Amino acid sequence: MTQLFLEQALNGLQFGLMLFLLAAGLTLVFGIMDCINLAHGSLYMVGAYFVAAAAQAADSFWLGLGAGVAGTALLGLLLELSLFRQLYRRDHLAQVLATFALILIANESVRLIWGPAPLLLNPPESLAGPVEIAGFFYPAYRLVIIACGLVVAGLLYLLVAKSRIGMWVRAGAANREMTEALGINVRALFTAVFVFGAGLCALAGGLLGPLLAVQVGMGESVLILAFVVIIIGGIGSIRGALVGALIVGTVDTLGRALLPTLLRATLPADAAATLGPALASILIYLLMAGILFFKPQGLFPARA
Amino acid sequence: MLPRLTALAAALMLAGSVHAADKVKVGFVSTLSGPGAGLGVDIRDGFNLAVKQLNGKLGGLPAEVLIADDQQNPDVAKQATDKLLKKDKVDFMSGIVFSNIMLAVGPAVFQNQTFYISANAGPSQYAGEQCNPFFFNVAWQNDNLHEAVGKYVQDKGFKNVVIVTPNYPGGKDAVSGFKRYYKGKTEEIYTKLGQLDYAAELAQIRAAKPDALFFFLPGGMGINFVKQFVAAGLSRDTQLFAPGFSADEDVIKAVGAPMMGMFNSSHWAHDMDNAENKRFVAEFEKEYGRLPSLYASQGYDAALMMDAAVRDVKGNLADKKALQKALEAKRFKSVRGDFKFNANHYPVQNYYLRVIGKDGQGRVTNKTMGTIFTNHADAYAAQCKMK
Amino acid sequence: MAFYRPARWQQTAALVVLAALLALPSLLDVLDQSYYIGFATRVLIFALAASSLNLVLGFGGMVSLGHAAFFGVGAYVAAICQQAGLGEGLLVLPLAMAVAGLFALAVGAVSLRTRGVYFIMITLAFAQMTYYLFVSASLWGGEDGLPVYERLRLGGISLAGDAALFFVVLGALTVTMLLFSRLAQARFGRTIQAIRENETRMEALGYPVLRYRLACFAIGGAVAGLAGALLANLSGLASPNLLQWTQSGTLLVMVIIGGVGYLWGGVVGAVVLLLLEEILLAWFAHWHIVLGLLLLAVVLFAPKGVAALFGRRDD
Amino acid sequence: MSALLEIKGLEVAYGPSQVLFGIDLTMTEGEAATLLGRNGMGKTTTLRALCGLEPVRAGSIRFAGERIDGWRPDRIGRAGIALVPEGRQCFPNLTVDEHLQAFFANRRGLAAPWTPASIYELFPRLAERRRNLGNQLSGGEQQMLAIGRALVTNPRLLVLDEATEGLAPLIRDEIWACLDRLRGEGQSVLVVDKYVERLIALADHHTIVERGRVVWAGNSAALDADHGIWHRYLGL
Amino acid sequence: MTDPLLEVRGLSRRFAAVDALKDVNFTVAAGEVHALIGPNGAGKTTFIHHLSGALFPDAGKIHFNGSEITRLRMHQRVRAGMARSWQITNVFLGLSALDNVALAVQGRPDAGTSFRFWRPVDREARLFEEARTFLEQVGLGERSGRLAGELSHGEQRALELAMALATRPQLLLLDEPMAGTGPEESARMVELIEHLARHVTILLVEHDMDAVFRLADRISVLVNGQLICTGTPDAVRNDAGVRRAYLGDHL
Repeated sequence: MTQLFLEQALNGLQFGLMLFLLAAGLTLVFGIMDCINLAHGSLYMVGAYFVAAAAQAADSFWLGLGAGVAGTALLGLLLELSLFRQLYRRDHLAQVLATFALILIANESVRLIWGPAPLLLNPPESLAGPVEIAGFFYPAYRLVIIACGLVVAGLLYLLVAKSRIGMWVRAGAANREMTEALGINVRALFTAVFVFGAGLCALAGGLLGPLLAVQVGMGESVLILAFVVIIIGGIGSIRGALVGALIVGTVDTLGRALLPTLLRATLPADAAATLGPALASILIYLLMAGILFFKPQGLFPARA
Repeated sequence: MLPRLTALAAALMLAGSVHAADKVKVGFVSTLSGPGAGLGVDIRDGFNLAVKQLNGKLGGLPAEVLIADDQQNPDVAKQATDKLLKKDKVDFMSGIVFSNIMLAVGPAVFQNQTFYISANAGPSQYAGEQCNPFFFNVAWQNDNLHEAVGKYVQDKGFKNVVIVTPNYPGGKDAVSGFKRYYKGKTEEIYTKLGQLDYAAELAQIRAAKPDALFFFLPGGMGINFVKQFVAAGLSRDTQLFAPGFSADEDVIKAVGAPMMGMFNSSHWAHDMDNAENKRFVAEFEKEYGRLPSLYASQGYDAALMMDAAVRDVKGNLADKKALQKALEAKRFKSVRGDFKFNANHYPVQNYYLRVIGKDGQGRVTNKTMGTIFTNHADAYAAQCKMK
Repeated sequence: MAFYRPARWQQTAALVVLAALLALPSLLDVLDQSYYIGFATRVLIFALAASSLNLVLGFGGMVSLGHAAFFGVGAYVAAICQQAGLGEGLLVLPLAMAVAGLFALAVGAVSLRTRGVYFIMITLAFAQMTYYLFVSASLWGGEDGLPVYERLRLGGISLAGDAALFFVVLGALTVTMLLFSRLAQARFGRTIQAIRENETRMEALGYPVLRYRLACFAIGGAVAGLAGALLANLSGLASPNLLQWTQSGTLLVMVIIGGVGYLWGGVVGAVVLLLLEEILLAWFAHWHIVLGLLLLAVVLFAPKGVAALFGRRDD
Repeated sequence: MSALLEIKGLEVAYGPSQVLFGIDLTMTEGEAATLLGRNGMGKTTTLRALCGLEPVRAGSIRFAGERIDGWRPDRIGRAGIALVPEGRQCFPNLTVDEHLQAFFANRRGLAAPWTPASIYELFPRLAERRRNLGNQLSGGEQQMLAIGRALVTNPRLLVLDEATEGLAPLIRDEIWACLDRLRGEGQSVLVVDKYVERLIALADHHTIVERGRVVWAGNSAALDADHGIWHRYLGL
Repeated sequence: MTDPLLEVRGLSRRFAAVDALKDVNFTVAAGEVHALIGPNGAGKTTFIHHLSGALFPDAGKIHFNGSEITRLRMHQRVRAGMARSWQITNVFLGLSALDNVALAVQGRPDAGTSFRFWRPVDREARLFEEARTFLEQVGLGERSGRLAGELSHGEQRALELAMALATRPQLLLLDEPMAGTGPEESARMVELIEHLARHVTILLVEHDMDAVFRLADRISVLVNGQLICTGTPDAVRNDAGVRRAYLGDHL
């Protein structure tokens, strides 16, 4: 049982960290620019495709990852300059519509370029197998993801919490006008944040690609999760995004693993088998509704 | 309004019984995008290959195959089907991969008195109480491959089996099919349909320590599951079993070596020794540059079946009764060898055990090991009262 | 933004369109294009659903990204009733509306305590929960959905024919639009429009704001439920896909394209979007790219939607 | 000697309603000037327009020889105008220390620039609270932080909007003392405040606005001499 | 002396680390014009928000007209007879002046429920007749058809007053009604408030000292969230503490 628990904790951590990569960019764009970006998930998808395509071309996963992240960041730059700058000033409804349109365009373009079938992306040969830790086997590649996630989260923490750029970003999130009046080019800063967020999306997409599947529509389900994360954490807060991501990752993983067992112990087998997965899949939404009920601004509100 | 329509239909029928049609229209709705796309694409390619070999004709009439993507979404499939039936007025329908989509589309097709030749989806409903003269399945009934695995796992004396399947009706059918022949201890794990990350489930499996694992995860789900299963080191202690379509060439191509040693059941294999099959496999490889999957073989058979029936009725497609008789007669040579249709229009056929290993050229592929069932019928035929 | 007041020419135009629609099925029959009766019915059903969202979003100012939940629940109520042998539309349709409306009431009671983005997200969360509940409910077909084998009867008359269903849907839409038009001019409509403009001000005039918003949200939910029930009858299936968030997004897109807060915004949006789909899809399999570009154009160049091109809300 | 700041005919409008109808104001380097008037007369709007936070409808603003109206606020900030805004507007999610570190810049290469350390010397109370977040300070401390935050950008012109508003008398005195000291060090300051007597002592030049127009301008002596002006325009 | 119309006891509220209100005790007698003054940031608007129900206190109680209203929501307080105006003009700019006031009339309990779905409001003549009388009271009778957004600033302020009056309040909370008005408009507003004061009790928050001393029967002074003095205008003018803390170093 403890081993099951430990393994699930690792799984939850891995899932949570990847969610964090996605949520970090989203929460900043949302918090600072007050812009709902439904197309954030599309950047994740496009990023994964770029990584997969580049990895195939270069015949190296790591080269592909680097190239894919860079390519997606570039795409993010173009998007920010051409479209998002116009959207920041508009109301949420216009943002929802425009970014919904981007989802349609992204999905269909990917289908046009790479075809409707999922793309294959394999992890580096050396990481394909399991490694033994604490008496049980765990997939080596998942450990790598965890490590990458921790490193990026750590760097991001340093960047946001300790660097001057991070301070500007936080200041910009809290009060854009005042930050500008103090000589900070918030517009350029926003562009940088957006591009950075796009890069993180691609990183998550590329890292998860070998584990999941690189396919059209992969962005939408993950987008909703990322939104849940930042709502729980408080919009605009990186710390909130990290905590929210880990909560969602852990609750979802543990819920999926333990709820059926728990229900089997208390309910008839048939009911447990149906109810278990149902409850497990709505658990995080229940969590979010609950948190919003008691803390309508999320756990770490960025604006006082 | 209604009487007028019926009158119109009657008039059309009358007209049809006098003149042979000048071409055959086939509505082909299948899953061509998304995680299940590989399946639909194979069926389509198999079907098209047959039509091509027949010089673009079915039963001697020029064939027009109208293809639509259902996106694995019943609503989309329903709309596409309505359009094919009412606007394009097709003579046959085929192509659907997933049973839930078949069930959504079926009533409209049957109501329109159009013959549906299923190249994959074989829901139990249409095998049993809701069997329909206009529905033929040239592949199987959904439970069959699961039954075959269950039989083999039972015979080999495995005692503790974990079953992994999505939490949807097809998954539940798989469990009951498997358990119809396997009587030992089971633990069932249900996943979301379309789920791609199995970390939580694999941890549960590790904790359960089964000696065998049977999974039914269609399309991309199975690919991910096998990869992650092996990456988690679980293949060392647990023998993997799956129905043939979770271990077919499309999956092997995606997963590769980790699949070696996996047992599965099938009614067809690319190494089956008959002339039709050899030709089919060779031509398919030549045309598409890959080994055909069993879906491709089913699509191929579906086209052959239409061809034979149209030829049988001499192109008089309006005589539904005659056409039904012709279809039931099954006057074509299937690539899987001989089989016949049961009263419910589902096949009675053999099921084989296959194992994945390397072939003579070093490719990872399926090898047929033996026969599990001979002339096996489905469990629902008795409930079918075909009108 | 001013209060809604109907423009005379719009009423005339609506009557002309209504008359044309009444003749449509016979016309299509004559042209041997009866497939398009079903298509037209579908358009009208989505017009109904989008209009119900427009009431909530355009008149009530509540940006809900969970409207598909009520749409889907309506579809399921109809399918469940019809599978249980209850096929009388005079019972089933009001029941679908009641269940969807009550469900909206419950969702609204929790969601309306939040504001802005948080409201958008919590409505989305409720819709997702509903989606997953139906996906897991094997009793109601789970992932496969629940088929409707036999269409409703209305006062004993079967709607099995496409034209019959078309007329029923047309009737439902007509009655709804008439009701919405009156409602928007009546006290209730003015109240919710004023709340949309300035919630605090209304509270300070003694209006129990939450109650009006909730009522508006529930009415929108009920009408969406009606649309869902009709759609289940048209397509013969109540499937969980109807509840997915992208469905909410599509409805939202329809309303925004049509014009948020313009009485005919939902109808215009549904017609434009579905016609575009039908036309573009025939030309170009990847029509979503074109659609996406069109939507972007609407956002950037016609921010008030298509209906806005035909007249101001305050005419 | 050319002017440091030259505002000519400044007009600003919020949508259809115009707020400023032609404000003129000139300052030289090292000077202290004030903008006076009752609430709602356009003082804050003038300062905001100066900092690029409101679009200028007509007129011009020149600063250090360059025309800056139409510039974005950050460019104006880097050109050397620092705002201590009405209501302090400290960042709730930055610590005191971060407020000072983040915006420290010595763009003119001063030999003895304001640094976070020198701000802590100026306001020892801030040093005690350097780990506290902006919203965890009292009103007076927030005011000191807002001034410190503006000073570390080492501006050529420091602009203060109601810097003593709502503060306890003792704290207020501390702020006045600080302004006196800045003035003594040759810092140019433009102040909006209510305490005319203190402003007469602090500044050289005063401009009174009434309903968006300049109605009086003159030096401290002239303002001190005519209490009728106080009553008429300042409601005192 | 009769019971006060409004009684506030021990009201306290903290925002983050700042005490916005500290143990405020305060009464308004029926029929009086009571002015609340104090420097910007002293907590006057926060105090008004607590009275009107936009904010709720950490501690303390508010009684109105004999019953406790501390936890009542804003609309309930309006229905109990308390109306307010805002520091920043708060009317429906897209509606005509008449529609603005008609909305206020419609919201009153005695005007009937607003859960009416069929009859167009434009046909409810009674609402508009009554609304017109309130517009006339504030001198906007001639401007009733104009969009509120087209009215001058002073007219908008008057319109806001008409809306507050249309709720038929016993107590009117006026938050800086003179803010941003020019001298002529201010004078008109003072006259208007004098006129209203004959019918309704008024709590006035204002910076314009001329207006305050002219209108108020009693004045309370709020500094740093604390009420330091309440009394007649003369008493307040001569209070040393008030002079030091508020009226400034220059008087």
